[in-house]
Amino acid sequence: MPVRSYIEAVTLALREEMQRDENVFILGEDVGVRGGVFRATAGLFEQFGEARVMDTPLTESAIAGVGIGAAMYGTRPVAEMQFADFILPAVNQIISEAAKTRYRSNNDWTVPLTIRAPYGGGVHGALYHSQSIESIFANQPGLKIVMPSTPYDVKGLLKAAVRSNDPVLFLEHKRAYRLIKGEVPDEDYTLPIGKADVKREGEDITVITYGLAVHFALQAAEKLAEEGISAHILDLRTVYPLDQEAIIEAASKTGKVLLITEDNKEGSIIGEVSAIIAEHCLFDLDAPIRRLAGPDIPAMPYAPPMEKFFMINPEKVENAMRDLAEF
Amino acid sequence: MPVRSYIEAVTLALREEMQRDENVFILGEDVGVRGGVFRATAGLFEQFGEARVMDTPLTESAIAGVGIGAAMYGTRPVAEMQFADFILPAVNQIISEAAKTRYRSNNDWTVPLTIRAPYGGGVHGALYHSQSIESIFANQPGLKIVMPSTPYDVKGLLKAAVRSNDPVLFLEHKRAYRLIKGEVPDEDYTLPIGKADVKREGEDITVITYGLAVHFALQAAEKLAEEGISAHILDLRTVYPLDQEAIIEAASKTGKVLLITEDNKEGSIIGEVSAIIAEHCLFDLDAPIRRLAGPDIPAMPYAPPMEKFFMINPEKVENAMRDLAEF
Amino acid sequence: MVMVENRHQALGLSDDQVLEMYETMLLARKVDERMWKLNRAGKIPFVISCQGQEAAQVGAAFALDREKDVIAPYYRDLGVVLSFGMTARDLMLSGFAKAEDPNSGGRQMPGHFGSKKLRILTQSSPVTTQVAHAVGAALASRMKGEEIVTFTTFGEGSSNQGDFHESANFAGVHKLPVIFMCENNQYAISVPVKKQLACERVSDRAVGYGMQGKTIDGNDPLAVYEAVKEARERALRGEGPSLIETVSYRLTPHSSDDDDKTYRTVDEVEEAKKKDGLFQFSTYLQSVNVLTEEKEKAIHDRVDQWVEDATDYAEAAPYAEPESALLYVYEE
Amino acid sequence: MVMVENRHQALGLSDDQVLEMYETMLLARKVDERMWKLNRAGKIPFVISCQGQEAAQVGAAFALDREKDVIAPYYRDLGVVLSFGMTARDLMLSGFAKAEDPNSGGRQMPGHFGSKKLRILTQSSPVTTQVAHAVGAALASRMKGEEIVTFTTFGEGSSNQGDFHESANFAGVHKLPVIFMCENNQYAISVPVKKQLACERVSDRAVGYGMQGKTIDGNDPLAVYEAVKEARERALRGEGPSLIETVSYRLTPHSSDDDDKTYRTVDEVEEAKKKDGLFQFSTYLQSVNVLTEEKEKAIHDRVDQWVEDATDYAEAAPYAEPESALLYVYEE
Ligand SMILES: Cc1ncc(C[n+]2csc(CCOP(=O)(O)OP(=O)(O)O)c2C)c(N)n1
Ligand SMILES: Cc1ncc(C[n+]2csc(CCOP(=O)(O)OP(=O)(O)O)c2C)c(N)n1
Ligand SMILES: [Mg+2]
Ligand SMILES: [Mg+2]
Repeated sequence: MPVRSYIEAVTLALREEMQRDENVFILGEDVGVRGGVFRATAGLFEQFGEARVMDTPLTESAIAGVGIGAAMYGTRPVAEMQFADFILPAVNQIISEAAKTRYRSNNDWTVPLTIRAPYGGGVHGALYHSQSIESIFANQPGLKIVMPSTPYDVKGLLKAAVRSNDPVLFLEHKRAYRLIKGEVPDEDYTLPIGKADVKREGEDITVITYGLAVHFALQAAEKLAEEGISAHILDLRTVYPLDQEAIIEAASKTGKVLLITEDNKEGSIIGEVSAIIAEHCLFDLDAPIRRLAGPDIPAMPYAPPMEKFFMINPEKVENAMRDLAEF
Repeated sequence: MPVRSYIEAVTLALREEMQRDENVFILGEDVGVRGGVFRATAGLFEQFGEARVMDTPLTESAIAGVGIGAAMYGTRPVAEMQFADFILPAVNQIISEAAKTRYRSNNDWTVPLTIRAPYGGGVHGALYHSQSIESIFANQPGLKIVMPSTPYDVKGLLKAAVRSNDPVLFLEHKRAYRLIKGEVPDEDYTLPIGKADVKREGEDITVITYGLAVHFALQAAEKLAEEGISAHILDLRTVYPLDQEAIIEAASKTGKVLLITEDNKEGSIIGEVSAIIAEHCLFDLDAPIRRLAGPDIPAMPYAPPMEKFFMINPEKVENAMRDLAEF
Repeated sequence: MVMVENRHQALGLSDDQVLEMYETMLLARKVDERMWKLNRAGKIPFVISCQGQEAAQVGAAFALDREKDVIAPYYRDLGVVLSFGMTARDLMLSGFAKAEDPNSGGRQMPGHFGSKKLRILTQSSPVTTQVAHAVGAALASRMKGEEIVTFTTFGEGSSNQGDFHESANFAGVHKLPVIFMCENNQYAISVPVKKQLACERVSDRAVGYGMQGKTIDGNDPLAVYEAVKEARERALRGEGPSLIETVSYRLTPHSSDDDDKTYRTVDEVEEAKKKDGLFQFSTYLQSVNVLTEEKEKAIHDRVDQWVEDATDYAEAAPYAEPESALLYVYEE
Repeated sequence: MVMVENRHQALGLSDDQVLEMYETMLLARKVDERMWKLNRAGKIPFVISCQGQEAAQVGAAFALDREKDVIAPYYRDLGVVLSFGMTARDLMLSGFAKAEDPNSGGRQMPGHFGSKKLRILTQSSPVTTQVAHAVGAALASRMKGEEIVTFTTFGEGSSNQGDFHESANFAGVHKLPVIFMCENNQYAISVPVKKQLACERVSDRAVGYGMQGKTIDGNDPLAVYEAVKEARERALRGEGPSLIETVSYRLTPHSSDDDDKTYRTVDEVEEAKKKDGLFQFSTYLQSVNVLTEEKEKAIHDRVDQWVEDATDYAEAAPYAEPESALLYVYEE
């Protein structure tokens, strides 16, 4: 199976879906000739032309809103927000409109719109090019939020998002773009949105996380295995709505749970994960539900020492896992 | 002590702060001659004139953004969002700007801005005049979110918000406006933002909630007292950042915790409350942490039977409390 | 009798067509009036009105292809949606929030129109979001090679929202077949137009989007018809979007929750009523001998009957089941 | 030697003032050039440039009261902030993200200006939010009865954002003392102006806000000076805001992360360089005998020395402590 980077999986999924369905088109800032500032749409303008790979004016609310209108009309737009931090002008269109269209029209109108956005830190992006923004949207029924960790999952989930008849926020970790590589088949496949995935089976502690931190946890698990600690790792993949069953199963399995996010701690989606566990399998627990997250400061500063201080990294994850195992 | 309605407490607090400090002014849609669509600013235009009670164009992002600029310049604007549901076009200004100004300028610039907005359902407001919107903002360090339940708290906390040197989102339950009355002294007083408040001492179960549901819980507690069940009720008052100490103390006290919100369940702020408890006092618990919340549908429909189905009410609260006590 | 120029024939409108326009305007007015009565009688919780804007709404709608074009109207557009096939019954079902309401099954407040069958995009409450949707639908229709236009409306206060600007610019850059119609009724709730906009005419904004802008008397359905028809033809010729402002007056309070006496005088409202497009159109149709006394009576009777039937039907219709509130969050 | 009209005296600018303007433009250019070198050498992670816009920036800033007026600049405005008292050292400290950076203590990327002392409102990355802040500051200053104006800038792509529209309209309605300057450099990253806007000139948008709009050659600091000065006087006379568009060209890639060869030709850039405002201004100053060869050399030497010192100082300066990242979320 070919090995591809995370961002190559994005491009491949988009290309395949555009080939498969002429109703799929891309809109966003610099997605055309430039191929996107991260080059996620590289080559698509050349292959599919300007009408289907459309540079828009610098207006996020219109990108979302025009996408919604086009989706209502029967196309399948894939909108790119240049950085997840810049999705905020589009919040009204996403929450008031995309998320509520099916419901408010009593199932008459639908919005098959995918909104892609690179999120996450560790790239010298400072306060406004590093944020995790999922929790802003993770309380909006009607919307789905997908945050894949591996190139394989990226391809399968992005293709599923494009085919979904409901709006999907597809968040890609920008540091994973070139850092994370993995096997991605050439074949057409989709993965189910809404399902978490066990990335490693283990017996002693359970780690539940998503995005780049999945890799940190997997690395740490390898090391801890040498120390005789066996870690079970659940990758949420879809962070809204959450896969409650998988969460309960994973937590119950070991009774010791560590939740990890790169987001600020208070109000992040792992709070909801914890609440699900505390509601459904509290008596299976042998330790308090631990959380490893960014500090409660407005995203990460630019200066490298402060950025490093903020970011989750393999060492922090390893220490937290060992700590929990030793509880 | 004079008895006042919840909305009278809002108006009183605004009037007193405007008298006290000429840098306080009000801006928003229909806040002037009309005195606000709920009449929260009634009489202020007449008393303080157009320059300090300013009708703005119909533009929420500018209301927040102009408020931020004016606050940076040294005034203390109180911006009104006509309905909390319509704050969404202003999310970028609130999250990217107001919340991050102090931090990004390394403590050089500050935004002493209060944004008031009526939220909540049960008023035939349907999908877009009933929403709880706190969770959208409850992950943004730099911002504070206050949601008072009683007229007394309204006055003290709104005055504290106006005097705060950090931006405060002040959310008023619109059904409480005329429904809830209580003693409100004429004297000048403030209450501390960031502190939860025990609204009832009890021994058997702990209810942690905020806003209108506090009253439902208090009513239910009276009834349950007759059945010999003693309920401890903590009113969060500030939902971001949360008062962790008070939460841990209240949860530990009885070991049986019910969390209540009118918001959709998944991703609401009570998830974070649960996570704090599961992290800090899991072994003090004698029951799973229960949550009573709205269903995960996009706010409440207009038709009365469906609206009623959605809303938290005294009966639902009473049943949930009894259930937990019997666990 | 004074000879009056026959303006509608010059525009290519038959006598039957203008009578249909008149009937539609009257129906909108009477449905609206009934809603107020029902509200004051405590039977429905909320009304938001078309009164004073029917002429612009029906004039515009009749200039569109009502079998093919897509519309994204706003909450006052009773006249537009009735022209596009919504019935009095549909509207009353929405007013009473009953299960059979085709707009939302009783989930949304009245005035939140939507029907896939009738090509009416579903609406929300936050103003001006629909303007972007209209642009999106226009983009998609052009991609699919369809010969249609998309038509959207909004108030003058709403023309200040960022979404208007971004959407109009988007449509201008891509020369999309979309018509933006601003129904300027002089107020945004209590705020008069001079506190909303500093420009003289909302249509002054068109040049900033490289599109044509026009300000039209919103009490004159034929003038609005002409402007929208021309805009539609330009759009189909690939000449891009247009911005049309129709100027009239909001004859009712903002909604059933409003008390307009707190911010405007009764005199001002009475003055505006003299220019009411509905009566002006009736006068015109009489003056060109299209509307006779008998015809006027027949139309009124018919419309009254529809309103009566619609009210009875809707009042008696069932609500959706409470638990049905759980349906249709996602595809099922 | 050809006689050239002395334009700056006609505008009331002394020889010393225009020399100071030239020196400031040159300093902006040279700080910027050094930042690119440092970036290419791997010493700083990011640069975003003023190159090609210094003339407009410095021309505008010198037309303001640099002791009293408030500014809300955008990320390219090295020329503006240097005119307002920011030093090369301050900027280098920001480039190296060091603790002493007065803009943010190393918390923000370079180009995110801010200083309370210098009346520079703190900036973020999402474009156009500062335009609303400028309007708010203008409102507050008028409330306090202060005789100042607020000045804000943004790119032509950013003039499409909703916040531009809402803020300009707000200022127009309330006739606030604020100047909006759009630095049209022909591109928003890779997207050329004709795919961003359908209007001919960004200043065409002014009429929609009831304000004066002007398009000025952004390579001519004196023309920009004149326009901003006039706008300032009008603002102080209570005649409201103005929209000034300065047209020039972005001479560098969008930022150090960009590769502009993917979307524009080297020829196009070379052609634009011929009109570079910095060299044009130097030529003008020579032609009116204000800038002699010795003076030019002295200025260059001085500027080079500043850049050198600034770089050395900033490179050697310490970072903030890692844990200091926890400070200043709320008042402490
Ligand atoms: C984003 C948003 N803000 C506020 C409101 C509340 N609101 C409803 S209608 C209205 C006034 C609209 O005025 P205009 O656009 O002139 O339309 P009109 O009602 O006069 O037809 C306001 C402020 C809303 N619906 N949406
Ligand atoms: C809201 C938002 N969306 C996207 C971006 C990413 N971005 C940074 S600069 C830029 C282009 C700006 O173009 P223009 O306004 O013309 O200014 P210029 O850079 O050309 O001076 C973009 C898209 C951003 N910073 N903010
Ligand atoms: Mg209006
Ligand atoms: Mg530009």
